[in-house]
Amino acid sequence: MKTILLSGNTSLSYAVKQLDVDVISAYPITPQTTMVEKLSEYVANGELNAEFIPVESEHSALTAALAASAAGARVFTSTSSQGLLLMHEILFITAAMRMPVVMGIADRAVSAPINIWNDHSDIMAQRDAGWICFFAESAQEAYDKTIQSYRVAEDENVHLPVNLNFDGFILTHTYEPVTTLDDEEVLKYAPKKIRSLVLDPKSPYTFGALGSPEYYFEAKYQAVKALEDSFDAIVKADKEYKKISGRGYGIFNAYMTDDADTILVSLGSIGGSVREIVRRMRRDGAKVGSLSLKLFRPFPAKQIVDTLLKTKSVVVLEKATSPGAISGPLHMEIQASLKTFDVTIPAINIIAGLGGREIGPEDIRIMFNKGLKVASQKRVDTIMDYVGVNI
Amino acid sequence: MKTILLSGNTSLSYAVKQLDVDVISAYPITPQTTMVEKLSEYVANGELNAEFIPVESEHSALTAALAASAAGARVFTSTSSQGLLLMHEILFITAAMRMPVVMGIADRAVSAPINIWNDHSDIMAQRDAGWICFFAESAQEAYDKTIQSYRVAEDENVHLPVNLNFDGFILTHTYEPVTTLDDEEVLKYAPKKIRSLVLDPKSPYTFGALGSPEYYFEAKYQAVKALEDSFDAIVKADKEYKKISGRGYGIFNAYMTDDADTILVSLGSIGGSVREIVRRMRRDGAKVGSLSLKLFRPFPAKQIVDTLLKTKSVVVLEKATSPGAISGPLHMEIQASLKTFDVTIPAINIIAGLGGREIGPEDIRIMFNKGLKVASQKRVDTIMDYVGVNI
Amino acid sequence: MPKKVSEIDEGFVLKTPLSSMQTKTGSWRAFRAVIDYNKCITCGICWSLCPEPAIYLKDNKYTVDYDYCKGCGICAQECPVKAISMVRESD
Amino acid sequence: MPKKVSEIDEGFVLKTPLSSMQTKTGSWRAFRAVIDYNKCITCGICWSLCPEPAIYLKDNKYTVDYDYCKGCGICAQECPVKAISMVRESD
Amino acid sequence: MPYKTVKDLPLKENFGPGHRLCQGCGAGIIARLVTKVAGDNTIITNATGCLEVSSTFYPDTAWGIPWIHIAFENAAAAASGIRAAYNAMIRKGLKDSSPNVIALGGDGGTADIGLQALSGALERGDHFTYICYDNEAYMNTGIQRSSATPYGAWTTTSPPGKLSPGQKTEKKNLVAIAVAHGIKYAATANVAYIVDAANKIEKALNTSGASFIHFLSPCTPGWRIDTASSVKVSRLAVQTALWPLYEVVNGEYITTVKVAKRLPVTEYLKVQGRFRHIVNKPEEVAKIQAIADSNAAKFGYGPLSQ
Amino acid sequence: MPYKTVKDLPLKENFGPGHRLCQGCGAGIIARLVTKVAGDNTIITNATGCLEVSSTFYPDTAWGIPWIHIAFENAAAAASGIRAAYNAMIRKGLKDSSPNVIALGGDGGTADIGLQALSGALERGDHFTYICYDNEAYMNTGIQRSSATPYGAWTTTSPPGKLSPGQKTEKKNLVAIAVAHGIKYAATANVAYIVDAANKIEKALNTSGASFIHFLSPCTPGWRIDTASSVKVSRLAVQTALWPLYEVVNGEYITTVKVAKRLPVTEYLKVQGRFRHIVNKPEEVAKIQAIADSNAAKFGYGPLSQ
Amino acid sequence: MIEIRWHGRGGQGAVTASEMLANAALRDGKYVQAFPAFGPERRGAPVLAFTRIDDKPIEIRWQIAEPDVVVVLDMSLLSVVNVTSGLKSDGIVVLNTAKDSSEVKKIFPNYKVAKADATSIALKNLGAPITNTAMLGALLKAAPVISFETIAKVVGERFDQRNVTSLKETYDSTEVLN
Amino acid sequence: MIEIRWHGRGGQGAVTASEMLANAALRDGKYVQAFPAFGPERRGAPVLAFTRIDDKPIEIRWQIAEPDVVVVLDMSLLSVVNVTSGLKSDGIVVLNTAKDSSEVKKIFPNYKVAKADATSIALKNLGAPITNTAMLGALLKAAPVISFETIAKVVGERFDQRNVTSLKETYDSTEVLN
Ligand SMILES: Cc1ncc(C[n+]2csc(CCOP(=O)(O)OP(=O)(O)O)c2C)c(N)n1
Ligand SMILES: Cc1ncc(C[n+]2csc(CCOP(=O)(O)OP(=O)(O)O)c2C)c(N)n1
Ligand code: SF4
Ligand code: SF4
Ligand code: SF4
Ligand code: SF4
Ligand code: SF4
Ligand code: SF4
Ligand SMILES: [Mg+2]
Ligand SMILES: [Mg+2]
Repeated sequence: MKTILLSGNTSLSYAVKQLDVDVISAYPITPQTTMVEKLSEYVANGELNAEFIPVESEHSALTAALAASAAGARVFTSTSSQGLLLMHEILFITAAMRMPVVMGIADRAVSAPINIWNDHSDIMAQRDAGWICFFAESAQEAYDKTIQSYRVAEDENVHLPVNLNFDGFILTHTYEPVTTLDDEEVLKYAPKKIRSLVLDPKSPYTFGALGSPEYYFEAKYQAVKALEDSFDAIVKADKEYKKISGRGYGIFNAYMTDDADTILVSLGSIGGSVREIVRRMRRDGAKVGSLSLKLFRPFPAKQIVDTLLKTKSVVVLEKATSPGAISGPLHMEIQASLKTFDVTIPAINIIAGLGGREIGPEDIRIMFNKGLKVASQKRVDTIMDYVGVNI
Repeated sequence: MKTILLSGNTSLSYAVKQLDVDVISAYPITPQTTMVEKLSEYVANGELNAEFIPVESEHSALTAALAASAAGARVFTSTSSQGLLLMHEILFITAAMRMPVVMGIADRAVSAPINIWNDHSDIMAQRDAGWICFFAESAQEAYDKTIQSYRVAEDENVHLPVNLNFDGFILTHTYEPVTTLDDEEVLKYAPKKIRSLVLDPKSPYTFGALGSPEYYFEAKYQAVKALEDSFDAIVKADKEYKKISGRGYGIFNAYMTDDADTILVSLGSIGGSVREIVRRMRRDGAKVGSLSLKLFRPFPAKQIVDTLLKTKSVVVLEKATSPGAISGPLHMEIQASLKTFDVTIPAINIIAGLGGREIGPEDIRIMFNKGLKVASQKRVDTIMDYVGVNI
Repeated sequence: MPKKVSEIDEGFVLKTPLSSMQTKTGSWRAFRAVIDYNKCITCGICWSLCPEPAIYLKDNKYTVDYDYCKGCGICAQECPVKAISMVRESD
Repeated sequence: MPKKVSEIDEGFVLKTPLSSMQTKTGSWRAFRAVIDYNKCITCGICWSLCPEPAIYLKDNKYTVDYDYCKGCGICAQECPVKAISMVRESD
Repeated sequence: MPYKTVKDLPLKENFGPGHRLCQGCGAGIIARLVTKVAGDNTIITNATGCLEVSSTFYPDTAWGIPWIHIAFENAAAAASGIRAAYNAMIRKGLKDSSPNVIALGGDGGTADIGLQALSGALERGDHFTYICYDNEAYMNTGIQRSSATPYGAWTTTSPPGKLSPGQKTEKKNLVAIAVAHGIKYAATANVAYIVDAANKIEKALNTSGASFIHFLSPCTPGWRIDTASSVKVSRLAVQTALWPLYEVVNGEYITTVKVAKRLPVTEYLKVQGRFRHIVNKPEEVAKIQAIADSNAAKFGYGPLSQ
Repeated sequence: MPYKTVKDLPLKENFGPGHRLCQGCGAGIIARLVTKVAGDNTIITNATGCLEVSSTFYPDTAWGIPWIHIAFENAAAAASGIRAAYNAMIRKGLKDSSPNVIALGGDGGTADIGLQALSGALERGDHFTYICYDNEAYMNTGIQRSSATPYGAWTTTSPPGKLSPGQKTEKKNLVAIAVAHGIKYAATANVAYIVDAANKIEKALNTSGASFIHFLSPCTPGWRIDTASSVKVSRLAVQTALWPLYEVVNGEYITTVKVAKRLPVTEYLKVQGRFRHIVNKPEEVAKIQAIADSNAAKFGYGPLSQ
Repeated sequence: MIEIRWHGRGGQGAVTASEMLANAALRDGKYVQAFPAFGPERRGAPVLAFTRIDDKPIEIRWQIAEPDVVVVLDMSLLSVVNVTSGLKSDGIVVLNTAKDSSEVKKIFPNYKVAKADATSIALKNLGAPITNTAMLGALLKAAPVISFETIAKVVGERFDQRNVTSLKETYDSTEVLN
Repeated sequence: MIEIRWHGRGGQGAVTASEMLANAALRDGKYVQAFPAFGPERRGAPVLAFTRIDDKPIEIRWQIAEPDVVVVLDMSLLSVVNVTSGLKSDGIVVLNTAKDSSEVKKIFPNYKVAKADATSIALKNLGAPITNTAMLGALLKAAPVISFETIAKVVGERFDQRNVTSLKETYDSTEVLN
């Protein structure tokens, strides 16, 4: 164990190196690039004994990763924004083929207009793809979650791809202290496993057959079930990781939620800033709380609802929109979850930070105040609100 | 006006011909192909004075359509499944650039496993892309909605792309009577308009600039607002169309919903079958109703909720899943809509028909019975249920 | 025929090489290839060109496997000594 | 500077050709190109090679526009008669 | 060990019967030949298309060796991934032997939607063999033009009509494009010349780095020919010099099958329904004859025998 | 009307100052030249990359003529769409004059992620000119290797290291690939030879169907050169025969700028930081010299002057 | 509503037959649907097509599980497909065969059967065994769902007079066995 | 918590400086964050970088609007960027300049100012005007947030001894004006 200064990007690269990944296949895109640069360096220097495939597009990046995984290798890829969107087709295929590919996503806004800054539109548009989906709040968490991701993805009871989201620039380019494990510890926690369903002349199997109407539904159902069932493995992996590292994250970070009048639900790097505002507003007597989600797929609906049960209003802050929908992707899912569990607590949606628009301390206060207003009025005026846009 | 035998695919082609489209850019994929084949024929024979660009992929198909639209042309494209997924990146761009591209989507399951049959996974995965999104129930409706689509897309107050979904094979390949308008009537209803923001050396404008954090949010908001605001134009276009054709569809078809104990909400070609079962079950005294949605984006949440207000339970039948989510995309949105309008009627989700799995009369009865059971128990046991899968 | 979820291997993998042989595509045939061994010079051309394959070597004789012969007629067309005839399947 | 939603043209179109001129990228410069007209033979090479462009023809003289000269030094390097010198911007 | 006659081919079938290719489909002949020459120690990746769809209709698979299909655009990228996996795993002692890696794609999956992945893999020099079975259209979706559809041919998206001669463009030259990437081995092949093809497959597999084979693949419904004549028609393609047989070794072009007396292209055109509308139009036939003549000049094919 | 000196170039600037390209960026020189030669009646489509990002930072645009950016992969497809729109609208009397349509892309947007769209447009023969400004890496994202990065060059994803010489592959030959598509005009160009380049752009625009220009575009941070020397270094690329200047008219190769006495490649390598690790390794230098020698032989460049 | 199922092989035109029938019915003022069994059709492989005809608009879109009539374009299918699967007990089997009535009746003892030697008729008229147009005639004889004139017109427009002759001769020569 | 903003030009190494400072602070047992102003950096264009140093973990991720210290690597920036924007009233401006104290004080009458002629020192030691390492010395003199030894070590590891000399000489020659 040692604590070193790493950025979100280089912390991932460092973990990937320790994990002795066999194949890396990636295409550059801001703000993910410094991650693959670092990996190229490791490979060029012989610090990581892997093949780095400098593919010609993200469609091929994920394809090559999938195929290498099918051949039995431990693989890594990463991307962002337009690159993730270009992988769209192959994302679904990777999951349904049950390949334990791990991908880092430096979340970034999607075109048009072209914008290289952070929001969550890229990953939200992939929420049906069938991947396990983590969000990190810091470089430390990005490092830890990368290691956990392999453990989960390669679990015999899981065999699913995992993506790990960390906010573009805000995390990817911020250097901060990261406490790392020793190499052996990493591989002991997430050992390489021999899978039996692999492309090998010794076992002449067929991968990717056509599923006619007689078989498709069952095949799809199997993949859907696998994702639902991965929940236990995810929780367990985190617990075991805590044992060896002292760090565990749970499926979300609930901060001062027990007695909160309003709880702000968020995803990703904003969590820490929200907690700081919670502390500040609490000092002024406002009973506010924060729930920062770490696991987005499978969606821990029950656990979220349980945490929200006693509050008076919920504010879902999200850096994404679903134009023309009743509300944003995360809000819609939380709203539906509340309804499903017969909880009538009002929940509003606040869209902010699109395309890297700064969410400052005042903005977070505004959001909490909106939540407090709903809590006291017990009524929602605007379901979907925007903070920070110049209308 | 004349009534001729057309399939879903050829009815679209016929409408596109009447609409005097300037540029068609498309790539073949089952079950969309017969549509582009017909269009090729029209162009080869001089029946349609258009350029047909036989692109090398769907990514380019939509790009070329977008660019042709930016140059001021009336354009058409179409695709399905993997092709739609490959367009993913450009879908978002087309909407945010406000291009009135019209696209026919022969809805089909997505890989893996590869499957060429119908479900709605392809379009559902595009629900954040910012397009107006229609569903047709018949070849007639596909024809009518194609014409309406141009009217709406090119409306000065809209300027957004429109996609028109019609179920693969079930509609694309079924021949049935279609009553067509005369060519002049079509162009009178949906006249070609001169747009001022086009690529023309006479107006040296820049399209597709970079939107830094200072501008991106506003730009995005503008496109989101445009989609929300398109609702009125959509309703109006349908009304005016009814005036000239006698046929109007509204935003959904609500059938025997007024006194229903349970209402089954569906999308696309299954609507007619559901209504037939409503009639049959009503004969046996079961108070069931059907709501078949025609407009999916912008999502008519308020109107749907109003229609569901008096029922005792809701069954949302959908041919798509969002693995790891609380429920399927359509159900989640309806559930969230109900919650948003403080409606506590229980709503269950039934996933069926994935990958072309037949949904027969008995299956629909089963679904209604599930709804009736929830209505009488006033309690939901399983939020997401599958019908037709062999577990 | 349709399988249960649990009967499908993870990721839809097929662990059954050549399992297509369970589908007897000889049923597609309207004509059958019949080899006249009096003429056949055992050159192997028919064998090398059958797209199925529905011709195999058995006891040094190229033999048609009617479970799979789709009756395309390539073998008959390409046989250098015209040893193969295409015979209509009975009505 | 940030604009309101209503001030942005539909689809983010910019109807302002060459509006980049509002950004005076001369501020990036650490050195400035200065032409010695005693040496200059008006060949136009500097003009043809300036990436900005920050050289224009005025009254038959190639003139540096300091609003935009980024001080790259290409013009000085390429001038066939070494008529251009790069002068450090004052501290 | 070059093949001399078809009897030198291995008996073992790794592409088995029961698949659902049409009667008389050339892709079946090619898949059999490729798997025979490559042998058991081989992994195949296959782009979406007739061969893929018809050979792996779950729970049927016609393949006796490891095979994977991912999507339409990316057979070459999949091959790169498999090769990289084996490279790394062999280095780490996790695998012991290095298999042949073969990517199979139709003309659409190769010359159009898969060209970029192919170009990337060729450029990187990844060690695999790409075999394009070229039936000259998108057949799996019902005969639409591709960039490999020959000039004048009918397809459903290049229909002859008042304003159209059928396909308007000339066939994309895949071998020339592959060769422009500096690969060490590229070749054309044809089902009517099985031994020539077998030797080329073997050479390609033995090439270090990337290799490419462009294999004409007759299609009975797509070419509108009867099911028995697919090999015969393919032979005519060679004999008319519309499909010259050659290989390109380290950039050098070598003709492998010479034709002393060329047949006029009409011999090839007139037996195929897809050229029916054109075969009696002398100007159009002349254009196609010119293509053949230029091929003949380039590859040393003999004069027209009329 | 061929250009004889730079003074023949139009004065009007359609690529204006205030853009955010680096000091000394070659792409700025190219964009200015292209817009000058093409004139007002032109529509440009630009792939994502340095030029695009730096020239249209809202609300700034450096373009004086219609310009569109859609994404990274598809400048050529966009050009096809624009051309098709004009073809149809002119036929219908909705537009009166036919503009030049130019697609601009970096080496990444052309040789890698945009190659397929380019190949499709070339194959269809769509009437437009594609100009690749080749700075030999993905510069906009911070200097990663592309398939156009030359052998041995440092980039952040081809770092020299214990196991790596820098870029391991040879530069993809874009002109050869374009020519393999049978287009009527293709050429190379260089900022140190502005008049030659201007004439080529003009010829390309006047070609019916598709045309292609491969333009070396010096990049000061990416090549690790000082900002003043980008033109000088580009000239060395020609003088060493690493960037021969030629055009290909209907398939025929014509050298447009001859070099009587070639410089050794070290002259080119030693002035660039990206080759620093290699310039003192004779085996590596020899490999690069061999590339130059082979170019010299092909394009009639003179002997090495040492 | 009457529901018809067509059995043929890839390339024999079963789908076109189902469509021509629907087209004729439409002209006769009926409501119709015509559709193939969805999926890839390979040359030689058994295929299905369907036609629905009714006096009122047809809204349902489920598959036809219990047809009123099945038409078999190629007798060789009998050994591989159960053509009477789901056929209503009072349903009709329409066969293209040269076999004699007693033989045919033996194969389908429980159904009303109609038969014609469409192959011979087609060979004679068209020079090729294209039996789909011909078998429309056999169908109409067995189940006069629409007028012969209309179907003849539809066939004539889509193909040519030789096909109409083929249709007519088959119609005339069809035997209906009960 | 102390918040520092770095002003430089693309290519001058402001981002690296912010990172080296954070690295040294980390070794001194502090909690840190170092990040650039997010966006494309072009050669010559004005750029920003930031460092946060605290005794307890840093959770916030909003931008640094009100720094405690600003470091200016290149005086030519003064005419294009307002380097004191948001600077706390008791904040410090650290300048790389050869100007004399009174001149400098005139420019920033309201702030504590530190100055060093880092360019000359760098030119002397490195043969190039690479001032980022040097200016770390000026910063430390003005605001001794961490130990000189640690920063010298970090610079030495990342670069070489010449840079450490440059750092040291700048540290020693920095004048702090109040
Ligand atoms: C992204 C995408 N677009 C379109 C398709 C539809 N599609 C499947 S196979 C095929 C044609 C394949 O043509 P080719 O590669 O020539 O192979 P062939 O079918 O002719 O053997 C098409 C267009 C697809 N599967 N994926
Ligand atoms: C699909 C996709 N992948 C990756 C990117 C990120 N990206 C933007 S520009 C660029 C590099 C462009 O390189 P090149 O085309 O050579 O142009 P240059 O920047 O060198 O001028 C990359 C990788 C993107 N915008 N879209
Ligand atoms: S007829 Fe065709 S399928 Fe039958 S054996 Fe001959 S070649 Fe094979
Ligand atoms: S091709 Fe003819 S001669 Fe040769 S083995 Fe076959 S049947 Fe015998
Ligand atoms: S120094 Fe550079 S930017 Fe300035 S005028 Fe000269 S070439 Fe132009
Ligand atoms: S290059 Fe030199 S001589 Fe020529 S115009 Fe410029 S300053 Fe004058
Ligand atoms: S359509 Fe052509 S390529 Fe496809 S299976 Fe049939 S014969 Fe083979
Ligand atoms: S990085 Fe290179 S190509 Fe990009 S703007 Fe700077 S100099 Fe030009
Ligand atoms: Mg094909
Ligand atoms: Mg580049």
